[in-house]
Order: sequence, then C-alpha cells, then structure tokens
Amino acid sequence: MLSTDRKAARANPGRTQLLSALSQYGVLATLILLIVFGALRYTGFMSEYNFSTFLRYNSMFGLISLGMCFVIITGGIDLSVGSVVAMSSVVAALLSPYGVVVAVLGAVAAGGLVGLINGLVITRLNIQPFITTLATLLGARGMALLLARNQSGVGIDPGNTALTWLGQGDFLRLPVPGVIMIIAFVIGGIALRSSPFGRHALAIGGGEDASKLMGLNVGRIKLGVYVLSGALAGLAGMILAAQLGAGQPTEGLGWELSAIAGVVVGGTLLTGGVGSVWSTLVGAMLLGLIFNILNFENGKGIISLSPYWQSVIRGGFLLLVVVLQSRLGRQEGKG
Amino acid sequence: QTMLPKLAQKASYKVGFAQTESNNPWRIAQTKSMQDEAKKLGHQLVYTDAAGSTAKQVADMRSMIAQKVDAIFLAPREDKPLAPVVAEARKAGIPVILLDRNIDPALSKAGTDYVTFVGSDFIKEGQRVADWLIKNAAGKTNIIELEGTTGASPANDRKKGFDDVIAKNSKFKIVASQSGNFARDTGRQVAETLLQAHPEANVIYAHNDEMAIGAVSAIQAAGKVPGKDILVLSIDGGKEAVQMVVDGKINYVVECNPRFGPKAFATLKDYAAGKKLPAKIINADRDYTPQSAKAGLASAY
Amino acid sequence: MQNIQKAFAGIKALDNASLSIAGGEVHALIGQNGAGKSTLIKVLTGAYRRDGGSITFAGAAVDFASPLAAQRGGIATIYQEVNLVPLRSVAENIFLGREPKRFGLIQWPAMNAEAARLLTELGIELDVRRPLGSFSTAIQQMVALARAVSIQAQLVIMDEPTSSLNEREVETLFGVIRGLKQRGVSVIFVSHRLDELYAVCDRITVMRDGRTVFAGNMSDISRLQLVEQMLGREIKNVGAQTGFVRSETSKAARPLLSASSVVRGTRLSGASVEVGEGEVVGLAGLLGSGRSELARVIFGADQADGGEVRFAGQPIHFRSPSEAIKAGLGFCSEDRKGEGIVPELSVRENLTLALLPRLSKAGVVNTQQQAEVVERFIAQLGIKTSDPDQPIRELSGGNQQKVLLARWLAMNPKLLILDEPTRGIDVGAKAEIQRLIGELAQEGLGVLMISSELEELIEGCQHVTVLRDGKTVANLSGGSITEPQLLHAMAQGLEPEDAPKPPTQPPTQSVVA
Amino acid sequence: MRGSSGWQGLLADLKQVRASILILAALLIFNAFFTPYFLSVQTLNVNLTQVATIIIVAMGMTLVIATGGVDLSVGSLMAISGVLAPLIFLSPAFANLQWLGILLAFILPVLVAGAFGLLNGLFVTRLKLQPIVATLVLYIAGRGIAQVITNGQLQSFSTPAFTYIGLGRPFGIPFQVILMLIIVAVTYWVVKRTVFGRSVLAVGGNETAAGLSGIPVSKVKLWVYSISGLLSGIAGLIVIAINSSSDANQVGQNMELDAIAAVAVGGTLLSGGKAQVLGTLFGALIIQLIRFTLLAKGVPDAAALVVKAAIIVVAVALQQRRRRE
Ligand SMILES: Nc1ncnc2c1ncn2[C@@H]1O[C@H](COP(=O)(O)OP(=O)(O)OP(=O)(O)O)[C@@H](O)[C@H]1O
Ligand SMILES: Nc1ncnc2c1ncn2[C@@H]1O[C@H](COP(=O)(O)OP(=O)(O)OP(=O)(O)O)[C@@H](O)[C@H]1O
Ligand SMILES: [Mg+2]
Ligand SMILES: [Mg+2]
Repeated sequence: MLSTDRKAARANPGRTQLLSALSQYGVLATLILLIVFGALRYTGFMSEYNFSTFLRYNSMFGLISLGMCFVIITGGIDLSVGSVVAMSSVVAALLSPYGVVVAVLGAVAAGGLVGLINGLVITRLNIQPFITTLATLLGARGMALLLARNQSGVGIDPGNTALTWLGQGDFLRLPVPGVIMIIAFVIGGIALRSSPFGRHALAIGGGEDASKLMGLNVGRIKLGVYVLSGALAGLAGMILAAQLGAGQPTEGLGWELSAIAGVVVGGTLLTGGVGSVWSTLVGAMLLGLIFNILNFENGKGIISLSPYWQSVIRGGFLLLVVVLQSRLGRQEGKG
Repeated sequence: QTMLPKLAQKASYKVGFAQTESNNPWRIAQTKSMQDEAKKLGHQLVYTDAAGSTAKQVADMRSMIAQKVDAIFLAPREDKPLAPVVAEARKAGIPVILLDRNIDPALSKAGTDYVTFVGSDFIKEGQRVADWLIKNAAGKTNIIELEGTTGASPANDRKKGFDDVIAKNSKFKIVASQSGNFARDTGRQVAETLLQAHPEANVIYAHNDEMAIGAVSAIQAAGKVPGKDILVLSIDGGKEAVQMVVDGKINYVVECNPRFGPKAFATLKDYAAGKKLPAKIINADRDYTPQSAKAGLASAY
Repeated sequence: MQNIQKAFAGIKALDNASLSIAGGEVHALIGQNGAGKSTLIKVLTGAYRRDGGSITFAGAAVDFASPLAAQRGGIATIYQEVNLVPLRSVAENIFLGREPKRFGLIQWPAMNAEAARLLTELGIELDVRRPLGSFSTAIQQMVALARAVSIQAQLVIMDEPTSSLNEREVETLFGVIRGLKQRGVSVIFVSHRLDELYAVCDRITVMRDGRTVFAGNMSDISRLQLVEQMLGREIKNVGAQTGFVRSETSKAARPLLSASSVVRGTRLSGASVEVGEGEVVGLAGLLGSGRSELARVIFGADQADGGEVRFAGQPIHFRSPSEAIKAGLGFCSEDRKGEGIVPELSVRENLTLALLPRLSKAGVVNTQQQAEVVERFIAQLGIKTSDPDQPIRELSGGNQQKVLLARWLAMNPKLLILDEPTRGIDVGAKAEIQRLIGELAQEGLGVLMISSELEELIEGCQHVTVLRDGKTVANLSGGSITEPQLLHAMAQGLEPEDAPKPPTQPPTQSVVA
Repeated sequence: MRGSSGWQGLLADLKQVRASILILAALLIFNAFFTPYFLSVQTLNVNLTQVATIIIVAMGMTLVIATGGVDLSVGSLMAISGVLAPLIFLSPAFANLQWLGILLAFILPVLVAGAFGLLNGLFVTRLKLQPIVATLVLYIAGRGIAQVITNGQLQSFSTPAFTYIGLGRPFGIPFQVILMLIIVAVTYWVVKRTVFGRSVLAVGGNETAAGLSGIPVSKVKLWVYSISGLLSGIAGLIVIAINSSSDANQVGQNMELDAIAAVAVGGTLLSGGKAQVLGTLFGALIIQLIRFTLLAKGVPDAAALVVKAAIIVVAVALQQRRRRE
C-alpha cells in the first residue's frame, strides 16, 4: 500500500488530471488520426459502405472486449471468449427454427453458462482465472464442434429472417450489430460508473482481501463478471451466426487475445482495479482499424504486404500503442 | 433477377483475391500461382488473407468492394456465409469467380450471382483414394484415417467420399480415425499413437500430403516399412509426396492441384470477352501411382 | 465467544480462547505477537471458520459466514493491516457495500457529501473523490475509522488502529471511542501500547499462546501484572520502559555516515543526518516529515536530486539497494508486508535473502552454512516458528519482524537503517529487539533508527535528528533528548508546554457529536 | 536441516506434488488395464519423444511464471529458431564445410530465440509492460517474422547430422529425451541450489522486498525470459529435426497453452513465488498421457477437448486441495 502512496503522493493534482485525460484520449486521438490518414489516402475508405462493414465485423470484438474489460477490472482474465463465440453461434443456429427470441436467448444463455462454470470454478475451487478459462477455451471449442457434429457451418433456418436481420440488417442506416454493440457499451458504461456491481468489481480488483473484509460478496461479483463476459460472448456468437447465416464452430480462434489487446490498448491494467468501458471501445476499434487500413494499403498496390508482414506490423503496432499508454500512465504517477 | 455485371475488356485489371488462409503449403502454392500469373499478365492483385476466419473473409470481401476492384476471385472458406457478400459484390458491379470451394447452390447460383466455380471436387478425391485401395489392397484392410482440421470442409468431404465407398465393402475396416490437423507434426504424432494402439493397422489414409509425410516418419519410428508393411495414401500431390511415391514410401496420391492462376485468369478473360461459361470448371486432377509417379514428378507442384 | 478453537495447517492458533464483552463497554484485547488476537477477531467476524467453540452475540448464538454477514449482524471491524482499497476514492472506501442508491444507481453527490461530513467530524478535510492511496497511512487509518463509525454497529472492533497514528490522531480516535460508548456501542480495542489501554478501556482480556489467560476490569490489574500475564512469567526489571540499556558515556565515535542537505522532489528539502560507528541515532519527526524518504535515499532505493551522502569517509551515490548492501548497509522497511517479507518463501529463505550471495560459491548456495546461520538467528532472536521451512506468512507480525531483523544482522552490516523496527510488536519482543539493537551498537554497528515512539528515541539513542517537512530542524544529543525537547522540535512553533499531553490524561472534548 | 538438500529435499519436493504423481499413476494404471498394447517400450518411446519439447519449453515457463510473469511467445520463438536452422545448414556458403554449417545451425537459432526472449524481458523490465501483453507482442509478430523469412514456404531436408537431435537414439534412448532429462535436472538444481533460483522465487514472491534485499530484480527477469527463449529455440530445433522439415506456420503452434497447462497441472501457482520443477515434469506427462489415451481409445477430437478441459481443472483443483489441507 505504501508504494502506491509514494507514487501517487508526488503527483500534482492538476497535472495528474491533465495527463490522465491525455492517456485516456491518447488512444482516441490515435484512432482519429488513423481515420484521417485513411480518408486522405484511400478512395472508398470514408464510404458509408466501408464504415458499415467495419462496424458489422468489429461489433463482435467490441462485445467480447466489453466483457473482458469487466473481468480484467476484477484482476481476472477470460481466455474462453473466442471458443464461446463459436459455441454460441452454433447454439443460435440450432435454435433458429424456434424463432428469433429463442435463438438469441439460447445463444446468450449458452455463453452465460460457460461464464457461470468459469466463475464457479474460480470462486469455489479457487483455481486461477488464467487456468480455468484456458480449460474452458478447450472445452467450449469441443462443445462447439460436438454440437455442430463436426460440420464447418450449421445453417440458420432460412425462415428466421428476424435473426438474419440482427446480423445483416440495418437500423437507421446503421448496421444492427453495431447498434447492439453501442447499446451494450452504454449500459456497460453506466454499470461501471454508477452501479454497485461495477464499483464493487473495481474495488475487488483493487484489493480482494480488503473488499472481502469490508463485507463485499466477492464471490458473487466475480461470478457476475464471468457470467457477463460469457453472455456477451454469447451475444457476439449470435451476431456471428446471424451475419454469416450459419453457426461457426471453428470461428473465434485467438479472439480472446484480440479482446485482451483491445482492453489493454484502452488503458485498462491487467492487474485490475482500474479501467474504463469507453477506452475499451476505442481500443477495440483501433485494433480493428489496423486490419482495415492494411487491406486498403494492399489495394493501393504500391507495396504488397503479405499476411506475414501484416502480423509483424500488428505486433509492432500493439507494442507501440501499449508503450504510449503506459508512458502516459506513468507520467501520471510522477510529479 | 438482376444480371451479372459486365466486365470491360482491358489490358490490365485490378482484381481481388480473397484467400482463406496461408498456413499450409497447399494454400501458399495457390496464392503464389495467383500472384505469379497476375504479374505475368500485368494485372494488379489485391490480396487478402482471412487467416482461417470466415467472418474476416466476409469483411475482407467487403473492403475489396469498398475499394472498387474490377473483379474478385474468392476461395470461400465455407459454403453458406459468403453468399450474401457475393450478392453485394454483384450489386456493386463486381463479378466474382469462385476458386476451389463452392457456395451453397440454394443461396447463390453460377451465372446469376457469381460467374463460375473453378476447382476440384473434394468428395470425389476421397472416393478415388478408396477405389484405388479396394483394387490394390492386396489383403491390407485395416485402415487408420488421418483427418484434416476438425470442422474444415475439405476434411469432411474427403472423409465422406472415402468412408462411403469403404462402408460398402465389408472386407475393409477403419480401425481408427482421428484429426491430424492437416499438419505434418500433428499427423506424425497422431499416427505414432494410433499405430501403437492398433498394431493390426496396415493402411494409413491421410487427408493431405503433409499428414501422410508425417505418417511415414511415424511408421519408420515404429520400426516398420512405409509402403510395404503399411500402405500410405494421400491427397494433394505436392512434389515431396510424389517423390515419396517414386521412392515407394507412399503408395498412392490423388492430385489436388493448387496452381489455379492460369485457369483463373483465363476464365476472367473469357468472361470479359463475353464467352459463355459453364457453372463449374472442374480441374482435371491426376493421380500418382507407383507406375505413374516418376513421369509426373517434374510437373508436380 | 466460548472455547474457540482454530488451527492453521495443524498448528493451533487458538486453543480454548474465550472473550465476553458487555454492552457499551470498551474492551482491551492484549497479548504477545502471535497470541491469537487477530485470529480471534477474524473468527468472530467470519473471515475465518472456527474449528470449535461457540459465539453468542446480542443474546443469540451466531455463526457469521462472512465479514458481510457480521457487518449486517451489527459488527464493524477495522482489521490490523489497513484493509481498504487504495485505488478507489475515499468516499467509496467509506461506503463500499452500502452505497446510497436510487433506481439501483449510486448517488455520487450524496455519497461524497456524506463522506466529507463524516471525515470532518474526525477533524479531517480532504477531497473525498481522490483515490485513497494518494493519502498517508495515517489518513487511511482515519478513513477506516470513519467507515467503522458510520456503520450503525453494536460492536466496533479495532485491531491495532493506532500503530501508525500520531498522538494527536490517537486523541481523536479516543474521542470517537468515547462517543461510541456513550451511544451504548461496545468496542474491542487491540493495542500493544499499554498507556492507550489504560486511557480508554473498561475491561481487559489477555491472551497467551491462543488461550485466554486473564479477563477482568482494567482497574483491577496493574501494568506489571498485565505484562506478567502476557508473557507468562514474572518480570523483575520494569524500571525502564524499553529494552535499551543506555550507554552513559558515548565515546567520540568515528563518523560512519553523513548525509547533508539531501533533496528529493517535494518530500525532502535539505535533510541531514550523521551516524558514527557504534552509535544509535534516532530519526524523529511527525508523520510524513520525510524520515522514510531520507532512509530510502541513503539506501539507494530512491535517488536524490541534490545533497551529499558520505559513507565511511567516501562520498557515495548508490544507484540501487544492492550497491548499498555491498558497501555494508542494511535497511528494514516500515512496511513489513509490502516491502519486507516474501510471503510464500520459508523463514529460512527469508532470513538469508540478502545473505545468499555470500553463502554461495559460483552462484551455488552452501545449504550447510545456510542452515547454520538460520538456526543461530532463530535461537538468538527467539523467533517462534515450527520449522525453518514454514512459510513466513504463517508467522505472527512480531515474529516476521524478527526474521527481517535477522536478515540484516546476518549480513553483519556496518550501518543498519531501521524504519519503525518495533511497530506493532508486543512488549516482550519489543524489549528483546531494543536490547539487541543496543548490544549490536556496542559492538561497533551504526544504527539509524526511525521511530514514532518517544521512549524509544529517548532511551535508545545517543543522538536524535529531527526532521520536519523534509528538513533537518534539530539535532539533540545525550541529556538534551527529552520528551519536551523532541516534541518542541518536531512541532516547532509550539512551546514544549503546549505539546500534546501524554494520553494518560484524557482530554475532555469529544469529536463525535 | 529438514527437507533442504539432497535426497531428503527431493523427497520433500515430490511430496509437494504428490497429487500430480497420483493422477499420473492413476492414468498409467487405467491404461495398463484398458488400453491394449499399452505396456510396451514403444509406448514409452512414443510418449516421451512427443512430450520432450513440451517439457523443455515448460521448464522455461516454470521459471517465468515463478517470477510472476508468463510467456505467450514460446511457440513463435520455436518457429523462428526452426526456420533459421535449415537456412543455415542448407546455405550454399557451407556447401564445403557442412560440419560448420550444422554446428552453427545448432547454435545461432537458439541464440536468436534467446535474444527475442531477452527482448520480452526488456519489454517487461524497461517498458514496464505486463508480461501477458509484453509477450503477446512477439506471440503475434514472432510467427510473422518466421513466416516472412521463408515467405511461408516449408523447408524440407534430410541431413542426418542435424536430425540426430530429433531422431538419434544413443543407447536406444531417443536423443531428445536425454536432452529433456538433462534440462529438467539442471532446472531443478538451479531452482533449489543456486542464488539465481532463489532470487527468481523472491522476485516472484515480493518484488519490492527482493529489490530492497539487494536482489537485482530486472536482471533476474531478463534472465528468465531469455532462458525461456533459449529453451524454446532448442525445442524448435527438435521439432524440425523429427519432421525433417521446417514449417514456419506450424512449428510450436499452441505450445504456450500446453506449457502453461503443464506448469499449472504441476502445482505451480501462476501468481509467482513458487516453482515446482518436478511438478511441471509430471504435469506435462499427465497432459501427454491424456492425449495418448484419448487418441488410443478413439475419442473424437471434439469430445477429447472437453475431456481435456475437465481433467486440467480436476488436476489443478486436487493439487491445490493438498496445498491447503
Ligand atoms: N493465515 C494463517 N495461516 C497460518 N497461520 C496463521 C495464519 N494467521 C495466523 N496464523 C498463526 O496464528 C497465530 C496467531 O496469530 P495472530 O495474527 O492472531 O496473532 P496476534 O495476536 O494478532 O499477533 P500480532 O500482535 O503480532 O498481530 C500465529 O502463530 C500465526 O503464526
Ligand atoms: N501530506 C501528505 N500528502 C500525501 N501523502 C503523504 C503526506 N504526508 C505523508 N504522506 C505519505 O506518507 C508516507 C510516509 O512519508 P515519509 O516516508 O516521507 O515520512 P515519514 O516521516 O517516514 O512518515 P511515516 O512515519 O509515515 O513513515 C509517504 O509515502 C507519503 O506518501
Ligand atoms: Mg494481530
Ligand atoms: Mg516512515
């Protein structure tokens, strides 16, 4: 505790605020800069079509990043989300003949169930989140394939156009998945800022023993964040199935790492106790934008980047943003 | 029903190629063939790699549409999910040619939604392997099947084609069938384990060359002779595997040639010229037997 | 609480411990380090499950499943290690789990206002929206107090709440306790400072080795008896309040360390101190006066922005603690849990942590030699452990402190910097440690001792340097080290007479309305 | 002194991980009864050769985790080293000096992997990135680098002097198994008996306290990440040697998950401050044996994943129960 004292005590409040604002808006600024860069450099980049494509695809990453943000805030981690997306997409497809409500609730519930298992194992058996969710990463993938009977895609009932609309439709000229994501973030933002659940999640991440001794029901809140993360991954899975017209048991490989990267780029510390829903949104979108820009750059035909170079660039970009983040964050702690 | 968009006759096009992944030799060879041909003909190839994600492939396709390429070659990762985006391309005035995997005919049709399909028939490949085995088994009837990546459509099709034929022949028995992930190292490990657990096995059917080559190492490690004690059968027909057929380590390979470039661009040219194209252009894939392998080695990819 | 049993890893921490508290009384709970006080409290509040015994609260048998249940049942607790969440705001820490809500959402303005009001009542003005971690340990203690008071409890438990408070803050605390008492709330008060117990407590329970050995009225037991009960033996010499044997004639010592005009950030602005061979030099000052900071700079844990430090005649500038250690310095931090022990490692490993390079050849540890060192120090300091391989986290606070002292003594340093070496340690262990410090000094070791206990400074030190706001404001020696002098220097501007009076004379004013 | 050195120390350590030993024994007994042809030297060979690389990587992972970190980049570093080796010994520059090419092919790739490990360490110590994020960078970029070097092409070779590390059998024992055992023994000894080993535990247990006790915290961390890199490099060479080919896309795929699972199943907490080297050994063997059993019993891939997940949870839970009792 004293070491935190020491760091924070040297800060001068005015400057602290300025820097914390900078570190929060630093990522946003990067995002905006990239958009401006894209707009100036590529034709078709600023088209409504590209914008809508971008949102439709990245809404899924946004949703799992939101869940991941809550988990990370409590000092945990959820590696299972990628597999859960796959599993829930299959569930949505399998339930699609029974109507859109059943399909959507079924997918969310399936994801929530994996989250519940994660939460129970973590809180009751006291197994570390990394290991628990590493196991469910395998398990949920297995379930996805089992439910899909090893087929690469499980078609949605063509009669269920309402479900397809949730993935492929537009609402007020915005892609429906994007709208769903934004609603989720608004609720998430309020929950983190002003609901006891959000505040207690933050408190647990900042000091689990202390929170317990202060009378918080630590187990239940932790359970809550994993269920939330699972359910949001389930929602993303539903969107995936709706968007592609089929459940995708092999989809979502490595999505958990994208989500973690998004949260971290947004400035949330993996150690827990601090975090922001909005920065997470910006972080997730920023990472998605890199793909988009790289695609357009390839289209220019000036340099042809092999997918291999793209991973090198993505790794380097992640490093750059995270370092920038932590630099600004650290400034905050100095005087 | 709207018509397919026309393609103007030009010396140089900006064409998209939406590849599904580039983590195995077959895909890499396919990409290279497309790039080489584009370069040769002076076209600009806009290349995206979906890294094994259907969702990303859809997004990749859309970013090509946003960039207003002249035409798109699409190697669809799956049969249903790509249908809507193929329709979007058509609406945007971009003709699409499918490579190596098809799209669900219930959702989208050749000649109206996309130009045509160029590729192989995975089910047929499995069938050809089974047919050869039934003729040339010489009493070897206990089969270990090394499946491709669980859930991948070539794996499912190659399994279905092979298993269906074998099921009709009561002499043969598939004693074990497990996924080797289309990879050499995994294929080897799985083969090692299965050979240990099923000493009666005397045939290994691998869904691709990589796993077959891994299986050959596994057979050798188990102290047996590949090609003699245990027959090895495979699909793809890359140079390394064909050389092994020549050496007698692998007994039979059905070709699934990834050199799509020439045929793909020829099809594009024909389409621009307004020629009538069939709904499917199936590659004339060879096979490599101990007799034919030597002759085919030089032209194997 | 009747016949409470509790064992950790087969070792009994509580064995037939009993405790009973009447309504509206202030009850002292006392015992040596490791006697089981904190454990008993945690059993009561449901933080630990008991192995046996029964608990009756407000007339009914209870069995709190968690601290939350205990809190709901009417028990508010300040645990021994300040247990709050440093990253959250002061207001949140006060109301965590009981936030004012409307439509399920937290009412921030109401919560902040109420938090500010509660703190004002305790005589503290600060921005309650700032993270708790940006305030000093003392403030954090007061926030914990505010939290406990604001929970409308029938019983408030305070486990060593005063260990990091200065005397004025202790007075405020006493005021709060009296206020609680007037409202009919009972208080359990754990402290190692006997004066404090006599100042506020009505009754007392003494624990020893997990057992209750005495329970009675505070006024029925003398200090001497009390200490005898705690230690389980008779004490012959209780003339001095500390274990120091003051060396009357301090020879002109050869200078060992001299730090002059050290500057660092806003925390140190011209701090100077000198220590000679074989001297115990005290570093006094109010909370936040920069004592720890100066110690860290000397030890190379922090870097100075200006000033000069000389060691053994040479100007030095340690860039890291390891350089300082090589030169012959040792430093025992005030934050035992956070900067001292390595909880998962054994007593043996903790004790030899700094010594390892010397116990090894070509990087390989000589376990034989290591075992010898460990055994010697366990015996010498009377460290209570079942086995040198026991993880140090299982030891009580006082015994952990002894291991940390041994860590440095084993290094055979020339200069030892001790930051609050006896904080939170029972009288027995404290006297032993103090005696040890004195002996070591006589053998030529230089000691720089930071302490908030005036007796310790007065009886143990040849010189005392007083810091205020990061500056050295006085150097006292020999006979001039007296309580009024020290207080005067620490709080300059106050005449010695105005200095806070010893807590044995309770002030009249009460803080809680 | 009790349990500190020699055989008694070894016994005490085995006792600490007895849950994993019991699980391993249970798996062995199950297989002995229910898996035909299980009790044979060949089974032993198959399992040990397959698990050797996991164990080698998991040793480095154990050290990293003991400092409170984690290394996600191991698989990618394996790919880098695996890609470099054939480039060296197949290079025309060594056409006439094949022995030199092979020697360098053993040394340079491992050093390069070690250097990347050092880079991980620098990210953690200098840039103060959290280990998951720091190593995520090379997890993503590292495989890309390996693929860029060969443009994704697979390199095949038949160079017996090189493939010896994967296929050689001195005294009938697979070479990589001997190498693995040596690495385990050395790691165990380093943790138990050296200042470095104890420093690793102290850094993981309480970094501030370790620093104030004169332990060079940053240096210790740089070393563990470098060691993890070096060991990954060695594992990469073994993998390509067994397969007589190097495939940047495949070498080391998912290795980080296997290695971390082995460490966890072996009873080392991911929070740092502990290193159960022998536990990791048994943990890896358990995971390997599960894989073997499921394959041999014909359990389909999908169901096998579910079973594997359950067993990992059960194994770790059993380990921890023991710790708490
Ligand atoms: N979590 C734990 N695990 C194992 N042993 C423990 C644990 N907590 C306490 N103990 C042991 O229980 C005994 C009582 O410890 P406790 O902390 O209650 O003492 P205390 O009277 O509060 O001492 P102090 O005055 O030093 O705070 C000690 O011997 C200690 O080693
Ligand atoms: N005015 C203040 N505002 C914020 N933090 C403070 C203030 N005063 C002291 N602190 C905190 O208290 C801690 C102790 O301060 P420092 O080490 O400089 O002095 P000290 O005299 O050793 O005090 P202590 O007796 O608490 O150890 C520091 O870490 C500092 O963060
Ligand atoms: Mg205590
Ligand atoms: Mg201090």
